[in-house]
Amino acid sequence: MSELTIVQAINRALHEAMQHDPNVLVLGEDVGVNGGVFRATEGLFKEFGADRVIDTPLSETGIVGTAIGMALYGLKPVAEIQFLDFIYPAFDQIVSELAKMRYRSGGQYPCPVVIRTPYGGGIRGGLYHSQSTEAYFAHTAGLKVAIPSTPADAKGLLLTAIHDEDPVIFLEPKRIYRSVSGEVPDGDHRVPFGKARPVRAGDDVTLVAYGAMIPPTVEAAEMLEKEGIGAEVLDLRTLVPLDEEAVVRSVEKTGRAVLVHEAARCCGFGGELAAILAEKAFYSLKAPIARVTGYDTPFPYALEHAYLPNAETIAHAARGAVRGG
Amino acid sequence: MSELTIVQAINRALHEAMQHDPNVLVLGEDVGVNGGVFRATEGLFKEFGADRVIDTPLSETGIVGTAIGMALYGLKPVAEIQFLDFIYPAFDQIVSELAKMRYRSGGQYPCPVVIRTPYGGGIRGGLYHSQSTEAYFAHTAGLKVAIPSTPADAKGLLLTAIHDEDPVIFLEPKRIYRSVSGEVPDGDHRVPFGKARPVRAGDDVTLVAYGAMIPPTVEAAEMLEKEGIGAEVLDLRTLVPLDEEAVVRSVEKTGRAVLVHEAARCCGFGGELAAILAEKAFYSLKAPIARVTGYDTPFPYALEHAYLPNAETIAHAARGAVRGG
Amino acid sequence: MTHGHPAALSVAAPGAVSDFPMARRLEAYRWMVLARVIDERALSLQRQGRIGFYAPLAGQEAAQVGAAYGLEADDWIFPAYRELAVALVRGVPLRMIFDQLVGNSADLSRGTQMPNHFAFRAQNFVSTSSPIGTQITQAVGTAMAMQRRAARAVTIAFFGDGATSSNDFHAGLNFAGVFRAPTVFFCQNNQWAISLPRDRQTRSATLAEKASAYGFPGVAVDGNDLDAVYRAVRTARERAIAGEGPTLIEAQVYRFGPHSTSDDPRRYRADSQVAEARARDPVHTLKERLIAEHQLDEAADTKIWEAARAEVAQTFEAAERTPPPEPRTLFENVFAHLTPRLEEQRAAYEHGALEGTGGRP
Amino acid sequence: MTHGHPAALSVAAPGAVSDFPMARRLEAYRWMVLARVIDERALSLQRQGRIGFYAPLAGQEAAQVGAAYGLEADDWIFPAYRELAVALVRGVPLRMIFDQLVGNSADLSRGTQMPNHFAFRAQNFVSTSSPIGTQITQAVGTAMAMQRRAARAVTIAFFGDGATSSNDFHAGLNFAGVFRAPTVFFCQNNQWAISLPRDRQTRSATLAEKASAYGFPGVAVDGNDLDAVYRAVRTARERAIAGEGPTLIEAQVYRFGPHSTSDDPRRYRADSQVAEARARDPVHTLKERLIAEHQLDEAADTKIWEAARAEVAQTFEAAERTPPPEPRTLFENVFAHLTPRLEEQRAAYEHGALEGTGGRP
Ligand SMILES: Cc1ncc(C[n+]2csc(CCOP(=O)(O)OP(=O)(O)O)c2C)c(N)n1
Ligand SMILES: Cc1ncc(C[n+]2csc(CCOP(=O)(O)OP(=O)(O)O)c2C)c(N)n1
Ligand SMILES: [Mg+2]
Ligand SMILES: [Mg+2]
Repeated sequence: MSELTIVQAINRALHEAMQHDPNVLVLGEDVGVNGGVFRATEGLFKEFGADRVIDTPLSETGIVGTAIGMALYGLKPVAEIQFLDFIYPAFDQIVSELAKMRYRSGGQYPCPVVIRTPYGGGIRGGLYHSQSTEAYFAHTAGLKVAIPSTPADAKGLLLTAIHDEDPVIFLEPKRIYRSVSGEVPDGDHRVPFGKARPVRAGDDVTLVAYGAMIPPTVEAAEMLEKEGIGAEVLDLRTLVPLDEEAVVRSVEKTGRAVLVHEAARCCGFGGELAAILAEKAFYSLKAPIARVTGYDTPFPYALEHAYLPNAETIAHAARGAVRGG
Repeated sequence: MSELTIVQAINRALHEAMQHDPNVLVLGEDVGVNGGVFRATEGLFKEFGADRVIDTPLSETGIVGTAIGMALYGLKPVAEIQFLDFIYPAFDQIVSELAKMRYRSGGQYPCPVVIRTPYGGGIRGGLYHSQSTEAYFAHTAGLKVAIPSTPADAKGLLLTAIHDEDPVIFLEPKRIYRSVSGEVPDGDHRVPFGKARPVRAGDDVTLVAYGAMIPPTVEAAEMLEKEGIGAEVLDLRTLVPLDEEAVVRSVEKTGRAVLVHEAARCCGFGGELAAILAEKAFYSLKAPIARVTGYDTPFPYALEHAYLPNAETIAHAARGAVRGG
Repeated sequence: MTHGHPAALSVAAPGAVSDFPMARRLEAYRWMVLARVIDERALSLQRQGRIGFYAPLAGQEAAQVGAAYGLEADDWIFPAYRELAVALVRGVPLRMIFDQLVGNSADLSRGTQMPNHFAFRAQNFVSTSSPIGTQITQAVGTAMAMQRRAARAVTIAFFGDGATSSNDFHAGLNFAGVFRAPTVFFCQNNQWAISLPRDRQTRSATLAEKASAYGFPGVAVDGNDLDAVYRAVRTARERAIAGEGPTLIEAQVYRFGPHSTSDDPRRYRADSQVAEARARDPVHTLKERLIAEHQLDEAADTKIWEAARAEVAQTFEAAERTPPPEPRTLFENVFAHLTPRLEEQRAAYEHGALEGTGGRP
Repeated sequence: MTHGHPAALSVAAPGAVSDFPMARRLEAYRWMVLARVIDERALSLQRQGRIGFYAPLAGQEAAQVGAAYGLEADDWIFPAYRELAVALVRGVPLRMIFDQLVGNSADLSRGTQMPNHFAFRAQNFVSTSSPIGTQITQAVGTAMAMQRRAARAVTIAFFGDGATSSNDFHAGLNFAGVFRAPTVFFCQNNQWAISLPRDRQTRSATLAEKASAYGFPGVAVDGNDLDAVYRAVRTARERAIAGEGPTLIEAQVYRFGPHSTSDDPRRYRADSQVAEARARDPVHTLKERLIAEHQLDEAADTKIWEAARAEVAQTFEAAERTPPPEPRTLFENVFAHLTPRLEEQRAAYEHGALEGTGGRP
């Protein structure tokens, strides 16, 4: 066990994966000599050299396209996209190629690329250093989507991603890269995909969140507890595959659901969760399903505090649900 | 009034808009001399010349990027992307630039580009000539999303799009380009955005659909009628802005909702609709909300009949809802 | 002729690139004839509704066959969607090609893709997709992987004149230049990207010269000349293997037929232009040469064509008789293993299908 | 010095490109000093937490000022995110620049963007975004629109060496070549893309030569030389206006400071390299020249710097005292008019904010 921040845990996972398997390599902008703009790849260049820690030209198209080619040949590329906001030049490679390679070749060409990228707001990054567009990837059949919220999960989910046989979009909550730290198991610690993390138990309402929304959601649950409301908090960990069972089971118990994400509301992952609950937990629902999300606007700069869900807005929605039925 | 197919109605709208306003121009691959691979721009090159009907090099990045530049300067570009499946090289320009231009400049730079593109399955097009990814665009704040299902709406919504002050993604149901025809008003016929089309009235269940899913949905309603089930059918016409009121009002009446789209289920537009209903029509709901959608797989070739919703699968879900409560 | 092995050749002496080996010219001719016959047959099958789509390669046979002969078995091929003749030379059995065109249950890609979108792992013929250019960066990535594994192999990316405008062309050539990736960029400039002529695709005088923007050589060759193509690919391959980096080859050809079965080329080009190009028909050119070299005479040639036609007809019919893929395959190969959600969707489909609802719960 | 007008100059005789006009050299120097002073101040304000971010332009002043002087008022500027000096020369009031850096309620962009992401419609200074290269195709589109409107104007796209690897560089230059768009592609090659040195961005010997892949001229100039830059832009502009199409200009400079306030350049480059580059400091070079020409002496120079520092300090403080944007502006300018959904979200926010929940229902 070591006490690490989230970004340190990611660095540790990369380090250990590269030590363990010579096929693992890292590529991206500024990941080598500079150690990554968030220092997630710090020290890797020195230890593993330019052949396995590749500073690329400024082209996300090139990063993901070449990573796919490497994976097809049997390497295990872990590509870094500097900010999720800059992944779009690679979107064609991701949705048209990476996601469909195994399917379209009838299984002849698996393509297990990992794409790591920091996402989310709260760092005064404005429109282009703040977005949360996990729904684009969750909507794309053939991609797995993982989003850790703790250092232990950051390491454990990343190692699982690196060992996975399929492509994984690994979204890192940059807002809590350094502000959240915790015990991280040493060695080959893996957290399975598709198993939500029960963060907190409660009987009155279920709060579902992931990534950087976990701290304010937990804070909301603590506030609610003082008001006599028992809030269960689930951290999804992976959106694809989804631990549907855990979500449905919890809402069957509490009868109320508040779905939290910082992404824009329309067609966000909250919609998917609401649809699942309105189908599968329908007869248990005691109140309207609430979503606490970013607004349907671009991500603002000066007003990001107003844009982002926070403990108070999450608690407010939970109170509404409890009052609602 | 003229009897036209959907693709003819689109051609007519482009023709009239270009005649009416010299700022309107068309650009894309094969749109000029060839008249478009689906003939949507047939005749325009001859009438308006190479200056206003621009055959571009093979680059969607270039098509949308230059269209944005034209719109900034006051022209009204209508860009064609040959198939929705090929829009991804332009995705960065669409989500990072087009959708955010007005917002990020505080209203200084409106950017009213129209992007027309055929979408959807049922033409034996396999993975890359069949996809329905409207949810990507609906999730992107700053874009309007229109999807006609009749010739009259094709013309009326396209003219509204061309006159709109904001960017519009205009998705054309290629499967019914020629198979659906109908009366289309002559002249400046406009169909407002954000007003669903009530296709059919009914008291027992609400079927919500759009685009190429309208014909099988109507067929399902007819089947249900014979079984004594009154199905109300709503054609959304635009996903953004959404006629939430019409959907909520209908489900308040029927108590049951079946949401239909051919896109993959996870994070599709059906999720958004379900979330809205589970929040705003909650107390009227008598049965679980059902989604009839494409599966969470890439779009197949040989098995597309199995992949696509059809009248029978829609009716089946509606029967389930009626049995359900 | 079917079930051939990958026709890779050993290099006599590294560095010295020889002409196309005389002894294999007739064999190359046979592949070209076979490709031409498949084209003719496929166009007619499509018109009869027996296959859903086809993109003919007529006019590009020498370019494809010449390039394929320039490769070794360990080299990886990243096709566009018109490289059927490359697959033949690599030794892909005709039956497998037809299984794909039909999309039946024997298709290695399990009927997931439109016709012409091949993937043949055993022949290192990588999965084809429709989006233009995407294979180019992938070919570079595989080449970078070969570098790291110290494999004595290269990748070759096939693409058209239109694809030079794609994002992946730019990114791929740039990465290859920077990392000296052992990649051969093989552009079949067939003068058209659907209806857009080459001179409106880009203003550079040749496509080959675009390589200089990325710091490596580009060479334009007559794509109707089997030898010229073979030499160019062979030379590029040797440079790549020697660690000298990539080469861009522009093979200048002409697309005789429509872009695909969905296209009507008379809308955008004059028949006279096509006739002019057909005067340089690569199949005919090679035939004349073989006759001049006494490797072939008219009678033998007729037999070659007849044999090809018979084989094509028989093999296609066998492919056509093969049943379509099972519905459950719809859910397979999305991931290595079915997720619970896909498992549920599969079960729901089967349940619905059993109930006679055409699937879905 | 503030509230200047766009410093556009008329061309003496079309076709004959003159040197940078002597009479305006001192004025140009003042802009360069002002830019340098803003840089210094902004870096320190960011360290104090008074602005959130800053991307300095030190080392690129002559390139930016020289380019801006080469333009006319009707020309449209498509900036990257480092073109503050261009905005100054165009006559954007200092106050507006600082309102943006602060993101206050007076900011023309209404506090929606990070510092340095300017948009000044009145000066035809188009909205800045972070994604690299996207402005390049847009500049070509606007130029195509100017062509169609027969405007005697051009667009200029600013971008860095790193941006030459972007998709939009390729698409933009290709479209401009094909359509002979009146666009000037102005690449400030400051040798670095964050930590990636120029020679690992691409293997071409110069960036300028990439133009030939698109069929038009490229020219490399010393970006520390105001005259050379001015002449290059002026020449390119005249070609464009005359219908001869685009030009790529590579202005060779060096980025003295960090990439941005988030960057620590000592991780990837030696101080000695920076010191070497600083020996060719464009501000200092121009000062020496003005002194040699007797347009300036040390005393006058000191005054210029002092005046600039005073103005910057005062203006920044005024911007800082301006209140932040109103929360309702969050919902405006997504579209021309609020949709029902945004109206509902706005109302919910205000309702929540009133209830003290920090917004949301
Ligand atoms: C990204 C993308 N845009 C558009 C298309 C539609 N399309 C298919 S083939 C083609 C022309 C390709 O031309 P070229 O690269 O010269 O290859 P050729 O067909 O001549 O072999 C186009 C525009 C596509 N497949 N992908
Ligand atoms: C598409 C994209 N990828 C990555 C980034 C992150 N990033 C910001 S600036 C930069 C380097 C830009 O280098 P260059 O074009 O030379 O401009 P300079 O900063 O030197 O002025 C990078 C990689 C980005 N903004 N956009
Ligand atoms: Mg071509
Ligand atoms: Mg730079």
